Amino acid sequence: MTPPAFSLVGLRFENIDKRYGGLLALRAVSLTIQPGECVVLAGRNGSGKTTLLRIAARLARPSRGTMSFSGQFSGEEAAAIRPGFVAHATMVYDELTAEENLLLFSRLQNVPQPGNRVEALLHEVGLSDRRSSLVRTFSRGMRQRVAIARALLHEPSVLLLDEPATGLDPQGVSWLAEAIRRLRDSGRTILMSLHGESEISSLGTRAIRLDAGSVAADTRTGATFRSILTFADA
Amino acid sequence: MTSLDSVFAAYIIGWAVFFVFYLTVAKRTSTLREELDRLKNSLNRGK
Amino acid sequence: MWKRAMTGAIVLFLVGAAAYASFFIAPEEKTMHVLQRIFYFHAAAAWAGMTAFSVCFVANLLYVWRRSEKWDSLGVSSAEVGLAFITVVLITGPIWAKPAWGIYWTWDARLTSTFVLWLLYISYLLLRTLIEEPDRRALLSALFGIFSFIDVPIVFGAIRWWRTQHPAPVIMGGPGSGLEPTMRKVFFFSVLALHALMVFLIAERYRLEKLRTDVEVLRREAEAI
Amino acid sequence: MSLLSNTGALLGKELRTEFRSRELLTTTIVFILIVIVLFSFTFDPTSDESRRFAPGLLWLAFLFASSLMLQPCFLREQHNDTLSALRLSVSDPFAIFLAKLAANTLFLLLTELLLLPLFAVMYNVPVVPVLHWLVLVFFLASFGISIAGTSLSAISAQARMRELLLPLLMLPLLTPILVASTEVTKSLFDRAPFVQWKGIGFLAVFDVVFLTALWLFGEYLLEE
Repeated sequence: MTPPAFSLVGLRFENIDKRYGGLLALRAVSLTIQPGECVVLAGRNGSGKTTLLRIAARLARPSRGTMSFSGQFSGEEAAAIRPGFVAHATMVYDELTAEENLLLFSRLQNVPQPGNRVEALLHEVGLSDRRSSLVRTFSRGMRQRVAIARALLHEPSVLLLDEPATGLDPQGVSWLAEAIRRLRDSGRTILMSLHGESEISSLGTRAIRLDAGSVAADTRTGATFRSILTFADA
Repeated sequence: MTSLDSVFAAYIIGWAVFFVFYLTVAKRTSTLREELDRLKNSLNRGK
Repeated sequence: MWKRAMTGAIVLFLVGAAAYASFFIAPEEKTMHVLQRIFYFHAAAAWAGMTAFSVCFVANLLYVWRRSEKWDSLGVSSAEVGLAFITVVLITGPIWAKPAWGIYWTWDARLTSTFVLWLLYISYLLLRTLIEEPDRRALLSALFGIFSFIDVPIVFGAIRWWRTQHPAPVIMGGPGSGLEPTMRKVFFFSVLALHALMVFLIAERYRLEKLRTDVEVLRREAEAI
Repeated sequence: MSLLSNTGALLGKELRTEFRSRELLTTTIVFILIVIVLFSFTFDPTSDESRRFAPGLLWLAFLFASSLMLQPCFLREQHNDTLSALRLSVSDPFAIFLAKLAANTLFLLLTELLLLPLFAVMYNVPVVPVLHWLVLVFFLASFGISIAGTSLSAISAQARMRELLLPLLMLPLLTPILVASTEVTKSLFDRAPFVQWKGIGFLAVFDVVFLTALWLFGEYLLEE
């Protein structure tokens, strides 16, 4: 996979609150993520990781504050930035085959030569021989692979991964770690939420711990990787 | 029912609807006010 | 507190004066005699109700645009008050219709479209009770309110266009057409009085809504501890 | 341009998933079938009576059926959160609505056309001479129902009691469609059939108004 030219994109969260009903999922979160950083988000369930990622993807609108992409581009280009997003849900259709799913989303995102791109990605995620089976018939691990392939279709310059290793077997985790390493080394900005230390968390260049919707620790401000990653499990 | 009765009935029922509506608003307001005080108290104690 | 009581008293006085005027100042109508006196109340309530729904529509638009909680509160308040007015219209209508036409209800244009209007805003309030999260509730109900309001003239057009082709049991010249000057004055005074009542009720209901959001905030804090 | 190509791609997906299972079409058709049979017990369908009641019956059945058929429209997208994937992918969220309402219009139209012969036989109304006009009315009405229904199903999918809520939101809003299409159909079933242009124009106006509203406000319906 030879990555095409893409702009370096950073993320800037300014004083973000997000309220869901009676619940404050995020409170006054301010964060700047430089282009090319690979950030591990740690924290208990319900600490706001998913919400932060959904806001970064522009799927959720903050109740207060702003999220913006930073980098050398015009405002118009910034509006066109589409992060690649892997969420808890697979975000693919069970009633379509793996190939149909990927073709649909590459058409929607105007990926040039969708056929070739899908072909290459199916090969990369190791689903070439199951391409024409319905996703419904897939195992959890295979679904996760389709989900990851979907997020990578348009070669995004920002990747948002919410517990990307969920459902993957050890072999799959190694494969994913390798894929993330390559994406990181190509200069893409990665923000991923993880549970505990793993092959994948060791790829991070920075770690942040969220607690009850606020940033509780950041390797930028002196915390150690180890303390952030192990604390979350405690 | 004579015409005049109808007229009275219309006015009285109409006013009654507004009055009842106003009462429900007042009722809801007072329940909420009680709850507000209760919450304020429990929050002060919590601090 | 003082100001509210004063406003309440003024509104009460206006409504009372309007009632007095429609009973004793307005001249007797030729065909319907005393019965026609319902008109001042019935039609004025309809006007005020429509104004309340227009306020609701504007508040809905402003909410979608500005996303400020106050527009959401104004939206519910005016919808509820509008509904109260239209309920009055729907009750006084049949009371008037029975002695005038001999039946309580006829599926004629005005009645039917008012009824559909009433249903639309019932749905609006119902929808609000079924969405838990405040921001989403505000946004989605605002959008539904916008769709409903756009629908109103179309409903009226449709029903009037086709329903009036069918002979209604009693055909009545629409009131308001060629009203005698004193009647006209009394009517517009009634309209003014009921608008004052409407504004007062919306203000009261708005205060309630504010209180509700305050309680919600405190509850949130209490839970956070 | 990307709006059209996105809509095309999404429409392809809607059609493919539906024609793979045909769940929506079969359930809707069976539902209307039941309603049509049950209605016949409530009055004696002699020829003259049919002319008077049949159009209203037909449109009521279609309207209720559509409130069932439009139910899963956005609910389906929640299952794997594919709605988020769509929102991330399309450049204009209006494409999501356009594709869905095009698909729904097509499904409704298909149901109506499949049931029309049966209806004509059971209620003894001559449909063949006015078929082309009927198709036009069916199209305009189904399009209107789909526009309102698709937008409202995006709302009801996010609320509690969603299955009950959609008809409650949708049916009052669709009164104009019911009135207009019933009247136009009635004039087409008349002993001396004629085309009520004003009714057809009315349906078109409804469609245009609500399509514009959806275009203006659609993206907010999907907001999180």
